[in-house]
Amino acid sequence: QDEVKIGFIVKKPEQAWFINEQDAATALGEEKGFEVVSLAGEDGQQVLSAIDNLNSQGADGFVICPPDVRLGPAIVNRAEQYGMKVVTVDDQFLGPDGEPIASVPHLGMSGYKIGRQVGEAIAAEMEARGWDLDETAALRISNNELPTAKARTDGATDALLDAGFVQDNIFDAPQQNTDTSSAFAAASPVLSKNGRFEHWVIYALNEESVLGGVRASEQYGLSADQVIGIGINGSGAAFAEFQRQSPTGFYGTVAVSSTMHGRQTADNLYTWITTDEKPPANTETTGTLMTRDNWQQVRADLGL
Amino acid sequence: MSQTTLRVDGITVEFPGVKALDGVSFTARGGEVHALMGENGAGKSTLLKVLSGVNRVSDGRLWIDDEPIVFINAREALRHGIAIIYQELTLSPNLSVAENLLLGQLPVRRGFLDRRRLRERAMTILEELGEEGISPATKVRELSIGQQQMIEIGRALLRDARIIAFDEPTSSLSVQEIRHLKRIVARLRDEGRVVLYVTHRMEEVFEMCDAVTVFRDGRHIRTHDSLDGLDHDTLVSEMVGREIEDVYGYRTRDAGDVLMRIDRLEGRGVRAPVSLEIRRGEVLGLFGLVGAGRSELMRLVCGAAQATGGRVEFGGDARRFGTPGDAIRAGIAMCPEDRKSQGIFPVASVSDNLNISCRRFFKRWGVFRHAQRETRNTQAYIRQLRIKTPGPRTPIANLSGGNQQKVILARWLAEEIDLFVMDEPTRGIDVGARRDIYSLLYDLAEQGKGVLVISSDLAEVSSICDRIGVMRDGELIDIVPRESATPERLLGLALPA
Amino acid sequence: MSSDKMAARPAMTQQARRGLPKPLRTLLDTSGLIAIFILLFIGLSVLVPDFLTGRNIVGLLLSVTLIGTIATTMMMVLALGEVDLSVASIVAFTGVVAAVVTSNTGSVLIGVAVGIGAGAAVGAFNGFVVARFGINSLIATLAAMEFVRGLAYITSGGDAVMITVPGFFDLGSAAFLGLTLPVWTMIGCFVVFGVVLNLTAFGRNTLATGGNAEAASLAGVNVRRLKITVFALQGLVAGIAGVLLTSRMGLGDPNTSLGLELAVISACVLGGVSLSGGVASITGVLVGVLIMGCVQNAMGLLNVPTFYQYLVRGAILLLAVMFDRWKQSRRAGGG
Amino acid sequence: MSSDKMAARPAMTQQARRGLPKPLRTLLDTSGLIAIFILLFIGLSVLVPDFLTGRNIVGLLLSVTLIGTIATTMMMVLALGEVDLSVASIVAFTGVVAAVVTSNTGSVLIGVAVGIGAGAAVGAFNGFVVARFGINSLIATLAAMEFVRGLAYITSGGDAVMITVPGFFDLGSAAFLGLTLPVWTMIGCFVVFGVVLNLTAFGRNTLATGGNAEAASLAGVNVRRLKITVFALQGLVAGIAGVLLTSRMGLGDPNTSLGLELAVISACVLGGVSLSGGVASITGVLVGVLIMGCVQNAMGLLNVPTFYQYLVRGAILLLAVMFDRWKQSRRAGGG
Ligand SMILES: Nc1ncnc2c1ncn2[C@@H]1O[C@H](COP(=O)(O)OP(=O)(O)OP(=O)(O)O)[C@@H](O)[C@H]1O
Ligand SMILES: Nc1ncnc2c1ncn2[C@@H]1O[C@H](COP(=O)(O)OP(=O)(O)OP(=O)(O)O)[C@@H](O)[C@H]1O
Ligand SMILES: [Mg+2]
Ligand SMILES: [Mg+2]
Repeated sequence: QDEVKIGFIVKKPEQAWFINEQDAATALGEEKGFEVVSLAGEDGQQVLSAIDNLNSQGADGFVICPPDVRLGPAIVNRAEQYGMKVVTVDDQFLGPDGEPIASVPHLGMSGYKIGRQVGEAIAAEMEARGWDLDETAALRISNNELPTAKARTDGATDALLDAGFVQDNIFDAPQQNTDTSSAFAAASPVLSKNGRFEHWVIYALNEESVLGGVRASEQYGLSADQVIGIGINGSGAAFAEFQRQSPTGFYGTVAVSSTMHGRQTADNLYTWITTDEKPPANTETTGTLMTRDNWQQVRADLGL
Repeated sequence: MSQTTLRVDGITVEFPGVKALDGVSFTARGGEVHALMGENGAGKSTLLKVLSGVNRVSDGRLWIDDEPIVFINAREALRHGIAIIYQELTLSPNLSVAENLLLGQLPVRRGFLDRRRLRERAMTILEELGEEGISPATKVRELSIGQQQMIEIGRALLRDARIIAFDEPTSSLSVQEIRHLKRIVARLRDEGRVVLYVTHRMEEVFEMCDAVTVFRDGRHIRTHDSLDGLDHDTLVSEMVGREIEDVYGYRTRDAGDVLMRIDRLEGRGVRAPVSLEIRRGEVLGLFGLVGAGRSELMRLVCGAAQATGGRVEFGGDARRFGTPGDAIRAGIAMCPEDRKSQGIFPVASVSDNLNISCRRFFKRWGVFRHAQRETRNTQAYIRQLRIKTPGPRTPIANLSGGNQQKVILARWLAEEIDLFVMDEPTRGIDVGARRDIYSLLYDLAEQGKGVLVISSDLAEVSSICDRIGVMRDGELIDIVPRESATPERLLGLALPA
Repeated sequence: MSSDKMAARPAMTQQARRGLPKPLRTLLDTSGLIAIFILLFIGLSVLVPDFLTGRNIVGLLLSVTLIGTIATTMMMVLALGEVDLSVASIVAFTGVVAAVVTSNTGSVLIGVAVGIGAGAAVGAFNGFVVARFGINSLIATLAAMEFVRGLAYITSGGDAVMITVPGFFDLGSAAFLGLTLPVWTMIGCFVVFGVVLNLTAFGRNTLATGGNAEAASLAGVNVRRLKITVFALQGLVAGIAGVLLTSRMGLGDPNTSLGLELAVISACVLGGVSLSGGVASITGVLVGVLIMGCVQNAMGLLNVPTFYQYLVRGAILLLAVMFDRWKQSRRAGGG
Repeated sequence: MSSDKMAARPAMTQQARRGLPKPLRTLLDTSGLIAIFILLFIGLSVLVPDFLTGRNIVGLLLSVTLIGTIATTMMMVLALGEVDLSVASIVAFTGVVAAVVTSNTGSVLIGVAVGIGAGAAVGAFNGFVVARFGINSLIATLAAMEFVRGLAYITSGGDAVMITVPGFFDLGSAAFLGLTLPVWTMIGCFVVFGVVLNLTAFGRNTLATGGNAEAASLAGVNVRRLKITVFALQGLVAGIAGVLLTSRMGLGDPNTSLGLELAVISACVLGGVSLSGGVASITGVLVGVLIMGCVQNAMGLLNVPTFYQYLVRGAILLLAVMFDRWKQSRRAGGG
């Protein structure tokens, strides 16, 4: 076989995160001389079609961020059938027993752990600002339909509780989508109902949702120093916020290098295909807290 | 108003598979009512639609006052002062009467709708139409078809057109409204406008019209510039190309035992309880003015509406039908009056339209429909009723109005049932075909079935029925036997006391 | 048809109605939907703590601005007998365009104008395709929905676009009498399109065309121009909504408002607008929007678990329409 | 109407057509859409490497099974003049139910039966609401879409449900003549509903009701029962599709198939099914499904960037419908 061809299948092809991953992989491919086919797999059906499609093109393997981690067995099955190698990125496959499938190399950050990082960052900032925990409430913009979202918000909640946050002061705002306006709509009633709190912390599965919550808090007259919102990702939404003239309630975000994820997994897979050297079973990455003060630096470091 | 002349010059209109008009030429002058006559599908409506820019011509042109024109759309035609009252209703059901009357020329003041003027103009025209009873604010869908037809006419009058054409306006009107219409037509003529008038009713031609043009198969047969010396039979034979002596051709029969007995039936639209009997072998007529409640009564009988009191005995047993389907399976079928909204499936083929109900008799293995038998059935009726269609698979919407009516009628004639309820069956049907239909009805009666005909055509009910029930204002006033059913007597009973 | 069937028992319903107090009876008789809304509103005010507070009501209004604003023109489109699925994409696209143009030119005015103009252009194109080629509007706007969403992604590069000009944010937060510009815009749209629908020839022609396009055309209404105008208005208003959303949120997000079109259409249909055209009422639409907003807001206040929110939304929608139907047939029967 | 307008220039089009080779001319004349598909297919086979390979075609077929299977009954629903937005939720719900029941009882048969039964029940309920209360099907099924999606989340606890019984997977992968059960099911549905639509009274009555419901009722069609049956069939088939999807994926995912309803409806409309009812063709739907599947597949093979895929999908949809319209009017004109 002359040229190596790999697929890069992601669950949300429109999101900046995944675009970065695919772009980074493609760039690496150009450097190293292999071809990367970027595909979308927004649900199980599409993933299997994407794999069929790759097979038609004669690909040797693929990197995947599955729309559902439990699709693992079906995907592995299909890949084996075609003799393709699989590595996962961001979300790790679960087997029928509910345990990660160890035979598939994985690289990613655990949603729960990154959530904890958010919670810890919030706790640190609360302490720095010297807030009274009894007068502080948490706005948890949740999306329980999405397991990753749940893992992230659960992580943040646990970290906050560990830091002594009052359980009863945590309020759920379930959003219907993962964008700003649905978070705004979800946050409004919670804020209006709990006017008695002096301070608010806001967290969610991504930056857009936290931003929605922050916008809602502004609507209810909360000023920037009364709110700590911390997102996850390190995308345009955060940069936009950091560039505003005066600080807002959007304090920071835990940035993760999507570029690194894309490059690294593609490289791992390529090495596996060409040298038959299997990548490590599980590589965990972590995020970096990005705030108004250091965002440009962090952005450059992570190659976002 | 100065007198306008309309010259139709070599107009040809083609549709897939049909030449609807083939080089038609004639002249209609202002100050005369010019009748257009011809069999169903002869091309009368097509000609009017050429006038209004709906149908495009493949050859020929129109001359109005020696100015050559061919219209490209309805707006253009309206601007040139042409107003048409179409054969099928063209109203917007959820708008008010006033808005429908002035649609296309709603009065505007400073950018806003001028409601006062809208109302005033509507009231004026309603008065002129003799429909003072209708409030301008009523939604059109709440009106009976006859009333809707009058609104349609009113809209055309409001255009103040040089040329005004009526396409079978009287087919859904009753005596009273026809009287108003005649007055209106006479006035238009006296004002010097060109009035074109399409009808299948001979008596109207002789009573109202000054000239007549006859079409057959899309070709111009003859224009009589004056009706002097023209007799009924000549006109008919020019139209249908054969001799027809007595259109009604009444045949006597003996009535059998009672088929259906209606006992003190009450419901919406029927104000006083109605009792009525119909026997096997009998042709029973129901006459009345528009809105007299004849259709409503029959809807109660046939399961299309639910009665609030009384009972129906059919074939000896008390029956109550939840849906028309139940009634049909029990042996009663009703052919509805409003072919556009209750009759046809516009996008379906002639064959599907015809076989919708009777196909349950020709099934294969109990499940599949029997396509050959359906086609055979369709072809049989196409021949028998002289339905003018390119074939059984043509969409029914492509047929002329009268031919659509024949298909709907055939749907019920093909049924194997005991009681036929026909609501205005010959609406829009030409003389020749009418004769065929009447003779079919007699055939059915002779086979021992019951036939109930609702009709607003006075000549028709008094000539073909054995007995005639007269309804007025939701009440059955009287049942008159054929011998004493003179038009005057029937009309006297039907008109408000 | 079903009204015929209900028509049979006027006596009974008239009796049943006597039991109710007079004002309630009148209300029930004049408009089913408004009655549902008022009862719902009273019910929520009594049962849900914090529902009837000034700031909650302001929040509620703000949360329905997007749906509410667009519902006014969707009403026109539906009245015309057409439908527009591309509104959500237009919102995303115009927001992104406004953000990009503002950032590049540094002028809020140009950014806003170009954004709104882009919306109107998409709308006019939809109208043109529907009117000129006689293409079913569902499929035409479905195509536009895909295409325009793609444009939004391409314009933004897939990532939310940041806005650097501070003046842009003021648009979304400028307040007057305690209500912000987006809320006033929504109110303005309801007034304008209420007037357009009921008090202008344009509005009546729209209804006539929806009721019977052939009839309208034969009566001399310029159906083609009418359709293009209505779709262009829809695009314009969606564009305004998109730009305001961007300024409220502070970023142009190409992923925003997925599924908005169905929410808008269902608010309209809930408000008694007929999908087959020819029937529309601005109060109906207002009430439809408010019912949906109140239910969503109350569920938030009551902390209803997400999964059960689906059940509640579905059930409310169904019950409201069923009650309205029942009212209508009762009125038809009783009258 | 627009066909009337085109009717005026038969001579011109007849001339234009003479330029084309005979077989192509005939093809264009008999069916615009099939012609589009064949041209598209040939084009893709020539231009896209790996397109016309056995394994790609099998993959393509597999990728359209979900849309294709459900499109057959959606065609019936649309023919009836109604619409069903709840199919995607039914797919998710029945999949979850089948997974839960199979896991709990250990019996694949029971799981599958309960899953499919649940689908049919939802469908029948939709039909009942639409037929009995005369509620607009768009709003009724929109409510069902929310409600049933909620049920799917509640049944599964929000997380995908794993299946522990290995026999369940065989359903989705059992192969015959190189095609798996889901593909055969789709083929079966096309055959069955093609026959139902064209060769049974039931099918013709469905079309008639869609064309004019009142006339159909007066002609003795039991419209209410018909509607309930058609909706129940839709639910049943969506249930089958959902269960097969679950078995292929190995898990019942409550989040699956979001937006499927619009894809199915647009495949039908692309295939010439009228949204206003009364017009439907099974070959049209087949071709509609295949066009959408081929375009998507080719874009994957060509590695078209995601954002541009939106543009291509939108453009293809619009062009196909426009071409079809143009064909129709030309045919009407050409005689
Ligand atoms: N849109 C159309 N498409 C195809 N054929 C048509 C169309 N309209 C009319 N025709 C055909 O043109 C011919 C003339 O029809 P037209 O409606 O002018 O008849 P008519 O004289 O008005 O008959 P009737 O007395 O029944 O109303 C008929 O054969 C009809 O089938
Ligand atoms: N859809 C409707 N809504 C309100 N009133 C109606 C409706 N249909 C009929 N009516 C009224 O019911 C009464 C009976 O009408 P019906 O159509 O039965 O009369 P008819 O004797 O059959 O007259 P026609 O000659 O019009 O057929 C009339 O007063 C009519 O105005
Ligand atoms: Mg005619
Ligand atoms: Mg009648």
